[in-house]
Amino acid sequence: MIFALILGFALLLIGIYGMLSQKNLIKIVIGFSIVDTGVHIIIVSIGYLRNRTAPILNSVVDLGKAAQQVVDPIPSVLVLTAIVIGLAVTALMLTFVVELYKKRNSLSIDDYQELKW
Amino acid sequence: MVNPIYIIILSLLAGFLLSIFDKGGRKLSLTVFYSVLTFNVFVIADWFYRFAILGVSTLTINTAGFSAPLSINLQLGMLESFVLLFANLAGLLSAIYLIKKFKESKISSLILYLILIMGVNGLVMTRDLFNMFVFLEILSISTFALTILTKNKKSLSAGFKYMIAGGVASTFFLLGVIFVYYFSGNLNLEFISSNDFTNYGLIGVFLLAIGIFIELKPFPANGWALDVYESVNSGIVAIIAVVNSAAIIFVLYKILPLLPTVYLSVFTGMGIVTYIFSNLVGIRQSNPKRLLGYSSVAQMGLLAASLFYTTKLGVSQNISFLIAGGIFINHFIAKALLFWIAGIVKKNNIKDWSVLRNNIPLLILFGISLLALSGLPPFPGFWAKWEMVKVFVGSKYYIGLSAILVGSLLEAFYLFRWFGYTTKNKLNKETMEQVQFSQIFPIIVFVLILFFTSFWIMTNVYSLNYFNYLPLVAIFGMFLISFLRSKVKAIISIAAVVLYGYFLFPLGMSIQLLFGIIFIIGSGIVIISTINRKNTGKGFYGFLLMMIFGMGNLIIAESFLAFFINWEFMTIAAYLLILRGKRAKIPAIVFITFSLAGAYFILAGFGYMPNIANNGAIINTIGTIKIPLMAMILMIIGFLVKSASFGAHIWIPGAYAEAEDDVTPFFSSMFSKTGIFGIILLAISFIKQTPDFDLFYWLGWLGAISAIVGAFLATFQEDVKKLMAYSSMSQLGYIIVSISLLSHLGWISGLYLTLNHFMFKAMIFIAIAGVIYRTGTRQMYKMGGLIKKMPLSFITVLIGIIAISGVPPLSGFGSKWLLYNSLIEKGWFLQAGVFFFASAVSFLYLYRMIHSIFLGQMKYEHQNIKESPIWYLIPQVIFIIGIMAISMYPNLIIQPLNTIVGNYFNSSIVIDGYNVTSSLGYWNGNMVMYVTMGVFAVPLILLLLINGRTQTVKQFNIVYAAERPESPQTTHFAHNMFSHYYKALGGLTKPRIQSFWNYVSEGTNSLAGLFRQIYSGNGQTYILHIILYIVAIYFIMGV
Amino acid sequence: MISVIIIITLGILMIIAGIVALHLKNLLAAIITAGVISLLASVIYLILGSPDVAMTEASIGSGLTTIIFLYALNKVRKEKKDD
Amino acid sequence: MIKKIIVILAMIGLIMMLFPLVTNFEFLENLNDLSTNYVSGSVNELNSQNVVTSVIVTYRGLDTLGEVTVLFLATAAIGFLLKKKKTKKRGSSELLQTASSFLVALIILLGVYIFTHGHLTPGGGFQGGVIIATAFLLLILSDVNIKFNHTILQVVESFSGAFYVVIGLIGLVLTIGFLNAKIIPLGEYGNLFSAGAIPIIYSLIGLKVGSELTNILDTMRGE
Repeated sequence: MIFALILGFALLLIGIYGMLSQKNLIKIVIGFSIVDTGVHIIIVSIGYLRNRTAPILNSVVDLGKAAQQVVDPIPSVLVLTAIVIGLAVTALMLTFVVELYKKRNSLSIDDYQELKW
Repeated sequence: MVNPIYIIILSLLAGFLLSIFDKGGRKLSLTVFYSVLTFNVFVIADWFYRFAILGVSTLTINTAGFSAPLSINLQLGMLESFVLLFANLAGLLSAIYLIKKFKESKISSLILYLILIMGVNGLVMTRDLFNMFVFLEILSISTFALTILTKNKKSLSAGFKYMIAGGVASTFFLLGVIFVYYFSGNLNLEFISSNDFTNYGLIGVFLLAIGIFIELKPFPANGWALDVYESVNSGIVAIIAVVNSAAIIFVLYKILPLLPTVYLSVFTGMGIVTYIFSNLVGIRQSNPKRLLGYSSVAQMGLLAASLFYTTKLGVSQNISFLIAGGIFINHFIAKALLFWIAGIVKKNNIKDWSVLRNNIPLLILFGISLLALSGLPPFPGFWAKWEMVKVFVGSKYYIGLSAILVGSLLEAFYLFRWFGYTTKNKLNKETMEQVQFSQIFPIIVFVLILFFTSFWIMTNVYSLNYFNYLPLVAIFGMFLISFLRSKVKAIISIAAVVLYGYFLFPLGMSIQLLFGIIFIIGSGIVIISTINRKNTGKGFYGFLLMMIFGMGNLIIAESFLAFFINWEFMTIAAYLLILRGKRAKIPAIVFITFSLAGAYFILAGFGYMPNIANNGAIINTIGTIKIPLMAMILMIIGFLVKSASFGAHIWIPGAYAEAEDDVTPFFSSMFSKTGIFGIILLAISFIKQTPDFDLFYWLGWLGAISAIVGAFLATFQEDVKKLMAYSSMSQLGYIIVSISLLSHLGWISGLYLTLNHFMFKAMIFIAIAGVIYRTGTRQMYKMGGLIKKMPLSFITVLIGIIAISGVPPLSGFGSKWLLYNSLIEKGWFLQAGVFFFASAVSFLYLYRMIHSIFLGQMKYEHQNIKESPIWYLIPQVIFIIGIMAISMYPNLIIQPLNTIVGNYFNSSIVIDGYNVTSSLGYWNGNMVMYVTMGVFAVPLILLLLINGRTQTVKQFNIVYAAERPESPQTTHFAHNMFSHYYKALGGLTKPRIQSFWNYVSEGTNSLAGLFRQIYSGNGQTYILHIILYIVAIYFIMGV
Repeated sequence: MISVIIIITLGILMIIAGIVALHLKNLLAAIITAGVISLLASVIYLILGSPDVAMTEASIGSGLTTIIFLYALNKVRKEKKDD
Repeated sequence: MIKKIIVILAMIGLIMMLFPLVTNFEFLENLNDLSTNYVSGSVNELNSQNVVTSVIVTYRGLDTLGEVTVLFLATAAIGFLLKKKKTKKRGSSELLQTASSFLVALIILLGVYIFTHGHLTPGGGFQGGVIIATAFLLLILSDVNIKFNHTILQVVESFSGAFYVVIGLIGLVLTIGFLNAKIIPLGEYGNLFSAGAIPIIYSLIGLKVGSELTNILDTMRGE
């Protein structure tokens, strides 16, 4: 489904733009999670095959011709892993944001540039 | 034999259960923690032994009971086990380094650390792309969290930037993985081939590669990494800089087969850009950890470039392993060491590192790490660079070649500067904290491994002749006996030099013999003067012997490689010797920068060299090959730096003057001759093979300019050692010209001059050392009238300057006579004119020296001064005897030189009794001696007769008026002695070359300042850099 | 065909939500909007034949992540109040 | 201003870079060999209805182990970063607490159902785990003063992870490969007790994920 793929890329770009343009640390993390969602949609849509069902081989699917009836399971598998990893990264990022805020009372990324050159 | 998957299993089990273990006390959890890390090391070491020594074939580990591509498989082979061995070892050692921290901090830190190491193991072993992503995330998340092991504002904000950048990079990697899957239908590297990707399919590969490449911190998309290096705990940074990078570079290595050639070229270029620019920016850096960060980034760029390039060219496995492996080990060990040391020193400015002097063993380890990181022999980085240069030249990749050499120079510059600050900056009364054994232990282990690999490469890869180890043996040996008294060590050193000469030197009439006399016998004699030292610091004789053996080995080196490593050994030793001087911080850095620049020219030149038969010393075999013009030019430049020729002479006054006084003779009379030796080496090939281009004509001009400029510069010096330094420059100019003549007579005069210069410079410098030792100053106007107090030194200097200036009757006259003869014979009249003029100028400075120091009025404070110590006088006497002998009986030297040079040219002189006849005339040294003695005897007798009579003086002759001017120094005749000449000729001595090099250095500095502006410190800007970088690379590659 | 229309509609909604989430001044609203994107994404996964992913996205992507965001925001606000 | 322009340029570049991936994209007509093998293998070799589950738990079991590890790391990292400070706050109404305890039991049951049926229906350990965590979230929300027994949470978290590894290890000891699900009989296709060790592994994952996420939520709650 090409629209899903386009949607995925669109979200990816929106997220990146958000990361590049927003000053607020939480907004940047939101941008990052939108990028993640975009990538996940891209992955799933790559595994999509027309007019097929989910790769769950219960009574709906003819076991003998299963391979002709289901969508590609691999992208789903990858996305499952990617989602959990994305959660972990996002959670860690937010923890950093909270800790940073405790140190300096600011959420603006411009306030954290004492390390340079 | 333990299945390597147990590393992952055990680490995970321990990781999951550590918090439970911790309930039983931190001791228990720490025990588990360290046991698992140790277990990892042993498992991998065992496998490495199997692959490397027993030749077991690569191991594939399937999971889940299925084989690839259905399931994820791991692979452990020679390369994997090699990388993992280092990674696990560094993991264990850094954990030991951090033990104090781990005892105090939350149990989570242990878990994170353990799993980080597990992630590295998995990342290196896995063959599945998506699994790589998972392990990459494991590695990243644990690293992100560990960045705040010491939690402060800086490490937090650095950690956040790191996370964002890492997140973006891994997003691209994941996109790459999925598109690679889409196009190839597989995730396992064994089943994906580069043929699966055509046209836009390549974007998938591109995304994959760029994701990993960003993780390698390419310039300029690497600001986040530098912040991390600067702010994070040293033990963790050591892991990030070496272990993480090792794993990531290995991932890159694994996906290399998928990349099309054009990617390889572009990525090579990007790696090299990273190398040169990171090092450039590094020179402005004063924070040690950030400095190391720049160096790390640079090294990873170099490593990546070497991987890409060797893959692109399809270089043989062994060579590419030597290059990439060498850079890898070198960076890995040296960087870990330096970060660890930085964590112990805890100073945030490299200028404050002088505190390290309170802990000499650590200072030595620090020095070793710096040398290794600079890519000097015998450390692994050197061999890698050597092979890399050959590959680059072989494939005509000149831009890359020059970029790498310039980058290396910049890197060496800031590292040596750092060492200079550490050893020379003022030491405030601070003391260092007590260093924990757990912190020093990892450092010692890594240094041992560093040496082990270095020697392993030397013996097993290059099978170098045993004598090439002597410089290193010398420094180690002297280190071991450093507890002995200084005088004992001096005698041991002399004995070592004698034994070295006795066993290694061929006695046949050859150039080898001549230089052997200079380098070996000369050194042996000059060492005598150092016996005078009451107390030498540690290492002095070690450095000295290293330099002497390095010089000696040049003569008998059997391959270009052997020649070059000894060249570097001797340079390092010379640097360390200069650095011992009290105010030698700046001169030493100038010296090493110029020397290394010269060495890199030589290195590049060697890259062009055809293979040479490996039988006997290269000085004897070089005639059989034709050296390409380019190699010739590059190497001559390198050699000229060492002999301080015009243009590269600015290191010479500082280095000579600030080196300790009894060390300077080594530099002037022996060390500078190595450049001459190198030029002779090239000239031999030049005359045996028909040259395309008369390079030596121009070299001759350069020599002439050096001679005259050196003489002028010497004339206007107040500092006696600087004066003699410029005099050396001038005299070496003479030698260069006569060698450049490429004629029989020219070479005889050249070699004769060389020998002559060696003797008189050694004795003058020793005499001066004695004078400075007694008077405590180098400024000539602060001395005067010392003839009465130090008559023997006066005689030495007198004989020396007669020999230099080339007036009869001493040997200098003979050499000048030969020189003018050969110049005229060759038809170089203009050059002869220049020399004539230069000789006249040299009278000026020689007169100034002897007059200011020994004649005139004595200073009040010198009235109780004594003659030089006996140890200074002995070598002087030996050299006087030498000079007198060859002056009286020139045939002693002319005859052998005739034979030696006869190997290369047809003879053009006739030697008959005491007569030497050339096409232009004859010279009878013996007769000249008698005649001159007669000429001098007459006025001497007259003077003796009239001396003692009273003299009447006019009223206005203030010399005898006993009036004391207000500022005695400025009215001293020796102060600004030739000011009227200066009005006329001073323009010639304006330090134009000095200002040129100042511009170069300022320019480099401001360039560095310009480029480091991009590191604004803003995390968002860094992401922008990454995105722009990706886009830019994409369009450069034109996918 | 219906699925195509659903995807297009959802897609437009998600893109708008994405842009809005980044531009909302109110962080709370922004976080909720971002959560909505994930929720809508899970519907798309369902249409694309990946119910497993849909479940995961709904629970983790839109549920848990949003909660963690809210916690973080809460903490930041509390810090603000404390000072 | 200049920065904004550069950002926009970067975005345009990015769009140009990714554009060909969309415009030239063609959906495949058939499954590739690898997926076909997975689909048939799930039925024939593993007796598992849900192909995604069988791939996750067995074929790509190492990924999943890694995934669990990532979550574990995140828990550890957040625990490492955040300090827990306790401040008393007013409790919520008793009615709400009672109601939520009742709901919590139901929700946990749902979670358990989901991860034990991972090989039959959509969902599995991760989804089930999240649902269990949601149950605890409900508890947290209804009673801000609630304290979880961290030891139990930790024991569940640690041992479920450890057992997961040990189950993998059994396969290695039996020399049929790390994380092999066939260490116990495959059972009858479509039954709860089928697909070898898949339900067990998924249950362990469910427990681990559930306890980890609860831990994260509890840590983030902090006060």
